[in-house]
Amino acid sequence: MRTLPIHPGYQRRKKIIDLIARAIFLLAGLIAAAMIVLIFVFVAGRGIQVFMPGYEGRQDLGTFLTGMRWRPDLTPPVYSVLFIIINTITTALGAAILSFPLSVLTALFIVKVAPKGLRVFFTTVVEILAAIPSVVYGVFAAGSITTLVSKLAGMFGQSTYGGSSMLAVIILLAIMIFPTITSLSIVSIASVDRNLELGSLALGASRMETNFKVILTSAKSGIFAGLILGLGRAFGEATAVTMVAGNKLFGPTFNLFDTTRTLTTTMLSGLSETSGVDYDIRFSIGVVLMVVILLTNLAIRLVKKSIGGVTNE
Amino acid sequence: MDARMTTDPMIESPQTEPQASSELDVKPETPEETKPAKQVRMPDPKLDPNSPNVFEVRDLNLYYEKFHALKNVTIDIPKNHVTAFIGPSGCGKSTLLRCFNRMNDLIDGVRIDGSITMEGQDIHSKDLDVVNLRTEVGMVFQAPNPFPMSIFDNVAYGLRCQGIRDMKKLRVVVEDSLRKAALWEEAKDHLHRNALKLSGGQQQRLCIARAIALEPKVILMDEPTSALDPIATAHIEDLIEELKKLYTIIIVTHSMNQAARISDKTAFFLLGDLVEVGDTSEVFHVPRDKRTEDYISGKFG
Amino acid sequence: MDARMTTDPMIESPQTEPQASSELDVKPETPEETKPAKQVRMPDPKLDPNSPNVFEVRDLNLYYEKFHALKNVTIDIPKNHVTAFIGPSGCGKSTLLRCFNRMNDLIDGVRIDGSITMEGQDIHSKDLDVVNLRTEVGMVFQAPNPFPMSIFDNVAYGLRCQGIRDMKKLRVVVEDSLRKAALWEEAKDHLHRNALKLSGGQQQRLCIARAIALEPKVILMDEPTSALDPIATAHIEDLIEELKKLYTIIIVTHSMNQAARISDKTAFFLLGDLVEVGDTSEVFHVPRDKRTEDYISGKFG
Amino acid sequence: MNKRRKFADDVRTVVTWLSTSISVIVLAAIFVFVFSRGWNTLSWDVLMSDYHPENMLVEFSDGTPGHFERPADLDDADVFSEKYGFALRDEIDHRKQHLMVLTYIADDSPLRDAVFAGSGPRKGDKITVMEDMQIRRFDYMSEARGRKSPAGFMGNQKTADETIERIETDGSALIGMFYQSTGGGMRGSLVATLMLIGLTLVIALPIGIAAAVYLHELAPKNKFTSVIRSFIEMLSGVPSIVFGLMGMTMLFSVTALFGITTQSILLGALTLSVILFPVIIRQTEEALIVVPDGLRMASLSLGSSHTQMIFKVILPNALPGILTATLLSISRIIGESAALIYTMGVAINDHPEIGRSGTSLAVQIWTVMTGEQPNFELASAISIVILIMVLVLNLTVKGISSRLNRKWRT
Amino acid sequence: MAVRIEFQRELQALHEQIIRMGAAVEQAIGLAVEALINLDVELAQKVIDGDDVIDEMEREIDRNCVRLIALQQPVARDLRDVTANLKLITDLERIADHATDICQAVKTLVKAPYEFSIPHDVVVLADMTRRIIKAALDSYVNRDKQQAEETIRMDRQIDKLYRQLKRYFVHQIAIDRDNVPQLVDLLLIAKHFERAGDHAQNVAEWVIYFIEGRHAIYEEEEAKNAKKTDSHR
Amino acid sequence: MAVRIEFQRELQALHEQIIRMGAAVEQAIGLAVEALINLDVELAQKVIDGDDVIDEMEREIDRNCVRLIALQQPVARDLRDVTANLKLITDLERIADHATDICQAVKTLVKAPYEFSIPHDVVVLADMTRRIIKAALDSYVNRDKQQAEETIRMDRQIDKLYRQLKRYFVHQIAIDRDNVPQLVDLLLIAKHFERAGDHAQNVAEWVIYFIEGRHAIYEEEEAKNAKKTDSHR
Ligand SMILES: Nc1ncnc2c1ncn2[C@@H]1O[C@H](COP(=O)(O)OP(=O)(O)OP(=O)(O)O)[C@@H](O)[C@H]1O
Ligand SMILES: Nc1ncnc2c1ncn2[C@@H]1O[C@H](COP(=O)(O)OP(=O)(O)OP(=O)(O)O)[C@@H](O)[C@H]1O
Ligand SMILES: [Mg+2]
Ligand SMILES: [Mg+2]
Ligand SMILES: O=P([O-])([O-])[O-]
Repeated sequence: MRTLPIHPGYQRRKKIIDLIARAIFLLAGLIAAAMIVLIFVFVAGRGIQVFMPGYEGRQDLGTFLTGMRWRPDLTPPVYSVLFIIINTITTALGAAILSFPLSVLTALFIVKVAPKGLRVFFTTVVEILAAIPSVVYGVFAAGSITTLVSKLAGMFGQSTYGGSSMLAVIILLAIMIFPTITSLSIVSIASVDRNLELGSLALGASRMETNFKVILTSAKSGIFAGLILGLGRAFGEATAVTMVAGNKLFGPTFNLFDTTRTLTTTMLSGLSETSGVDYDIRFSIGVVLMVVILLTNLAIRLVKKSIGGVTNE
Repeated sequence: MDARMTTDPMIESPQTEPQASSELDVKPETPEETKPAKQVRMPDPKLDPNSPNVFEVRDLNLYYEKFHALKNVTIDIPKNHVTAFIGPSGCGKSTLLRCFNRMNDLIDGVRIDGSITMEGQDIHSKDLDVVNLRTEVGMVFQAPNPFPMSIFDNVAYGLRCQGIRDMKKLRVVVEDSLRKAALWEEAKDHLHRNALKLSGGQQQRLCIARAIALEPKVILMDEPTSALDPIATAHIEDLIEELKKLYTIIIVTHSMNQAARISDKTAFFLLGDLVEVGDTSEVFHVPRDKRTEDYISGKFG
Repeated sequence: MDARMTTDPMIESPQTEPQASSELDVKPETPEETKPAKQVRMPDPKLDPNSPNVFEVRDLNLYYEKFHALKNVTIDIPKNHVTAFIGPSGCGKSTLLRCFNRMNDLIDGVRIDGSITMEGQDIHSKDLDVVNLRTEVGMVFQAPNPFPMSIFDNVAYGLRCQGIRDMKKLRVVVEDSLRKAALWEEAKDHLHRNALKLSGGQQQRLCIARAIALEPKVILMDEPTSALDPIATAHIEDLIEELKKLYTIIIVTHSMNQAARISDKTAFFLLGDLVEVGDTSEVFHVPRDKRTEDYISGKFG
Repeated sequence: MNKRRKFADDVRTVVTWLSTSISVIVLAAIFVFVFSRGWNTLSWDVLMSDYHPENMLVEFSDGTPGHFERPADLDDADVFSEKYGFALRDEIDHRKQHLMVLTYIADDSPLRDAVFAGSGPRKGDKITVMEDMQIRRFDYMSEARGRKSPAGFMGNQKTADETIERIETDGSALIGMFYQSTGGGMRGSLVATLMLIGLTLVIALPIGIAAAVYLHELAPKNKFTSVIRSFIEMLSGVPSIVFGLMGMTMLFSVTALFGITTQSILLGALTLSVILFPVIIRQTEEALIVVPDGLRMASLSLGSSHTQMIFKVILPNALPGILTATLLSISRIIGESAALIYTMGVAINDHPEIGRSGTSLAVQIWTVMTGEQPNFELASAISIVILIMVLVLNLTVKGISSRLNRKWRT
Repeated sequence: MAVRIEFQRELQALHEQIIRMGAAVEQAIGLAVEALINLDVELAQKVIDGDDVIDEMEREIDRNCVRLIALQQPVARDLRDVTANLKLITDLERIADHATDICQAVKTLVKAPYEFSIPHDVVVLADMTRRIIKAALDSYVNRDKQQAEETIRMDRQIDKLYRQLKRYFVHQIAIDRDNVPQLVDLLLIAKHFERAGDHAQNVAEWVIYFIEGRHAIYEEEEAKNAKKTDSHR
Repeated sequence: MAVRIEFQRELQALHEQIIRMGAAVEQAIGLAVEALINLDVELAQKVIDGDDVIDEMEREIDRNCVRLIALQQPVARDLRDVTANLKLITDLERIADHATDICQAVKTLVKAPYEFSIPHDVVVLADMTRRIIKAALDSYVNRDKQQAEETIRMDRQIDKLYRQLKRYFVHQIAIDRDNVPQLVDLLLIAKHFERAGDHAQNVAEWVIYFIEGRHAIYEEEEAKNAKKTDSHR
């Protein structure tokens, strides 16, 4: 009945190829997904090792988590991270507080306010900022932010260790997470249904009223996603921060002009070691870092839910 | 009588001498009167604020950059009636609709000439505040577009933009608007639920309520039901029937059946031309123009 | 007669004793006949490969996870006729349509019971190759979706997937299919232009041509004109009228007018139930069910 | 609109203008800083030379003196040797050390014809002596003492003037010289970076793309898939320094299979591949999402198998997205530092090999910045290189994606 | 919640118009009967003058029906409703026409030079006609199938009576030469009543069509057959 | 490129059906005239039997019109087309009915015990009726407004002739006592022709409605007024 010259042999071949290809695709997916598990297994495994009995130079988990000193130079060395955690969180939050409003306003400006000619320019600025690698930020921070901070400290009658300070870290991180939050905000603001905007304008709202009342409200969830991503970057940033942190050896830092120490800078210090406690303890910090990031994400989600009121979901 | 389709090149120039424009004018010899500059800027003396028409469009031409989207359109929109715009895709229906609340201002490269007056006032004049115009001329869009806020906030939005903060007043207006939009019964227990949780038809009614809250004179609707299923569509159509007692409604629709069902007047457009306008029953029963006939009976050429 | 709407729980179980199922059956005592396991897997003896129906659906139930989307649907699809599925949004029209070429396989969590036979063969049986089924049952979607390739490649796509590479043969089939889809005249000079450059209506006809190229027995259409303007719609409707001479067509439509205009049989669904099925003129003139009546006349409840 | 509304509006507008200008200022500051510090340092030599200065002992095959004219364009500070046809200049380096730099060599100067005279396998190889070399000492045949004598810093001469005078007046022939190459270059890191890019892409792209295709086209919508999906998502939230830790433990044992016992470029590439999985998968998936669902349905309903659908319809349409993913990956590889510090080491290697440690450009910055004396000039110079590469890549991506948008709009 | 309120309202308005027209027609027939019995020329003239109003009513309803179809595009019951209306008003108008014709006849009857009396059976026929029209309209108002069937049966009584009357008049004309014009007019009047009854039957048939969606073929057929064999005998 | 081909085809089919029905009706009237002139009982019976076919045709066309409206939802010209058809077939059917009634009368006429001749004017009336029906149908087939108007004017001739005939019969009955039944039947036959002419006029009016979109009120009115003042005089 059919006139088409369809070969049954071809169809069998087609089927077999299909099966093989599917298997290969599945395998790739599995490999990619397995990585996170492997990271946990290997990093945590190595990190816990330090607290296990039988480990040479075994550390006490309680001291590690609650102490306020990091003195690998002492004998026996003292490793404790509570103050580091506190410093990490203060710097990251400080950066977020500085950066978040600016990012959102910038994003709004770029998408909705800027004259058409300037829009591309500003977008490119943000994209370039996002593309700059962190070491370059580090060089910049070590060379100029530190100078700025030490001058500022001078005005307040304070002194700094060559500008390396908590404030420098905060400013550096603020600059670094700015493009992250901004570009996500741009995406979510730009993807707000144009009909909503038209709807608002048609109700006699002015442009700016529309932007602040309707656009930002609608883009909320994307903007918060940007914040979470930015904070993640602030927590995880290592090389640049190391260049301006100053690596304080004890106690949480509350003075903006005092040096500080974050989880990542700690992990990057004392690189010459390749075995022993001093080496393995970095894995423990890695675990702590991941836990901190996880908890912060949860906290932000909670905050978002409570201040969000009406949500998009 | 209420729709002139012929191109009348005289309409823009003053047809009467300034001296004759009003019998109360006792000083025909004042220097202002004789200044030619003044004469050019004078409003058309024929415009009558008490006319039965809300809008009078005269020789409107609209260009998108080079593209001539509306050609010499002259049409009157009668008060408290439903006027439907029909025509094939791209004929300029939405474009004309957007002229009435100057939403075309938002599109770059739009050039307009000819005049549109709303109750006698030129809506393109410098004195007229666009934002105010838009509170007087509400608009409902093709896809329901409630703001991602609560139902209450959606309806109160326009009022709050006007600086009204008094909750008591807001509550009264919100209830009233929802009632008029036939949504009160369904929504009264969920006023603070997210508007996006409503069904498509309810969302569209919310959008109508939102426009009503500002007590507009006119409501523009651009294919308000094309995203809805037949039942939700029927609800909206019933609502329009109710609303026309209070408001003037202009509706663009792709569905000739819908235009037939709900409108009092129908205007048929083709490639930017207003081909025919008249009472809906006339247009659908004895259209005057062969092109209208062919279009509404679903055949072309 | 050709559509049973009542829920008949007996239909799946053999209604006649095996011994009585055929008069040619001379060995009623064979051991195979008495094995209960065999009886369960036996095809329904009533299925007739020479019946006037392409599809026979019996007591079909379909679940999306927990959601019961089709309830005991029993319907016959007659050969070389246009059968329309109508009903409010979410009633399961598209779901049933997708059953005919097993596109539901692509959706996770779908569970089906009951049987669908195509010319006597159960389309869910293990022997049946889904890929083959889909070449026999073409499908056209709501939004025109030509591949971003040339017009020619679009039409040749299905054939090439079957391993046909011979350009001469391909050219013949492409021309033939485009002719049948009433697109040849418009497209013959641009066969190697990108299909996305065509207008919406032309794209949809291209999609039909693409399906025709595989010489299907049935063409399924899921709201094929809902993205088109009235004129393009009218063209597609005319085309369907032509195609029904060659193919069996099942069409889902939101527009009752469209169902009325083009279909021979109409099936009305409500919340997963097949409420009524019958000749279109009957259904639209004297519907048997009150719910059908209310739905097609645009009122509910 | 009343006055109050208008005022509130204006305030809002000004605030957005201000906040945006801050970002421009910051970007400008970064560029001004990096370029002002690094631009003078950056030259072809810096790009192409080794980082570690190299000491060289050479001998000239024919060191007999001739007569040379002092070229007219020679600076006054340059001291010219009329017998041997070269010029020297006194300079002071950033460590305040005095050094003599070779600024000119005449074409037929004996210096042009030198062979390696140190110990080792290179002994006897021809060496091209070039300008800009730091001369530590000359060996010459002393007429006074009748034997090979040194002149320069290892003799008693402190300046170029003295040195040239010494060999011209005292010497009968030039025997050889001892000099140091300039160093402070980035060639090794550049090569290592290129190797890293190549290796990483070879590993990460196929797996990433295939995984994306699996997730988006084939995976059933069930618990298992959503777990896989969220695992991959979580991967993108892990800081790169933690990937470094993972590289050190887990992937180290993988490279050990190839007989590699130290940190290595291969280890870095493996680690980066893992870092890039989520990037590539997301980018590819984004490209897949853009492909309208209708095309898939249409393809299947025309009797194609899933594989045919993927290769004939989906992937061709996703190609620009995949290209984007590649370019973004390269940019990320160039910029990555923390993870590589752990897995490739921080020691700058002028002769990188896959199985050995080395630094990428970014890590080299880190190395020179965290040394005893942070070398801002070199760090800035490398930063300029990195910035240029990254900018070119990102702007290309931008171009591609805007082209892509246009394609789907028409 | 009912939808398409506007359409329902318009349909309702249409029904009311038809009921008004029905009432006018019923009244016209009633008045014609009265004019006949009392030989009241003035009343007869009133009916004749009123016919224009009924004609205008028909055209108005016609227009409305077509407008409703064009604008509201009804289907199923609603469409049957409108089309049945469209058809049955033709019959109503025709009944009014017959009333007019009767009144015209009355006007000439009155001019008769001789005294004469209206035969009782004519009065009975007139009354039956009035009743059948009322029954038809009632069945329409109440959408009552039984009543409509009843109406159709009533018409057979009328036909029978008319045939009797015709025979009577033929006989009478033959013997009463003086009154021939009057008798002929009376015969024609009877004929008009009979036709009016026929139209009432048609109305009832349309009512059944509206309710059932099918033409009341059986009843009609039956009636026809009965007529065919009986009439003019 | 024409669209809605299917609808155009169905509309075409509908027209053909109506033309066939028109032809049947025309033939029925023609045969009735012949049967009358020749007093041919067999022919008369044939017409009577054929009436069922015409009735069925009407119902069939009715169904098709309603189906077309329900399924194709025509507007403007197309809708006027369908509704005009819906209405005018009522008149066609009625003409056929009158033909049947004439034939019934012929059957009784034949049974007359006495010799008698058909008055020439009756034959003229019959012929005029046949012609007006033909004219009405032609105006329908050709969608010709002028012809339709001509048809309407023709009906006034028929009415006039009928009134003359009636006066003649009244006179004749008074003097020719033996032939009263026959004369009464002939009078009724004339009446039937007159009515048939009326219906033909209605058909023409529907044709005008279809072409113009308005009821041909003026002509109708004019005709009515003329009738009102003249008839039964
Ligand atoms: N922003 C714009 N820039 C350029 N041309 C435009 C723009 N908006 C509309 N047009 C053109 O103007 C013409 C009229 O557009 P409009 O949207 O008014 O049509 P429409 O009648 O509403 O069609 P539809 O039924 O598809 O909505 C179209 O040809 C369209 O291509
Ligand atoms: N993939 C799915 N998963 C879960 N539920 C689904 C899925 N697809 C459809 N449904 C549900 O099944 C029901 C029937 O869907 P279906 O798409 O068949 O409706 P429909 O009649 O075609 O409606 P429409 O006119 O809106 O296309 C709906 O209630 C829908 O929510
Ligand atoms: Mg539009
Ligand atoms: Mg569907
Ligand atoms: O009114 P009729 O002509 O049908 O008796």
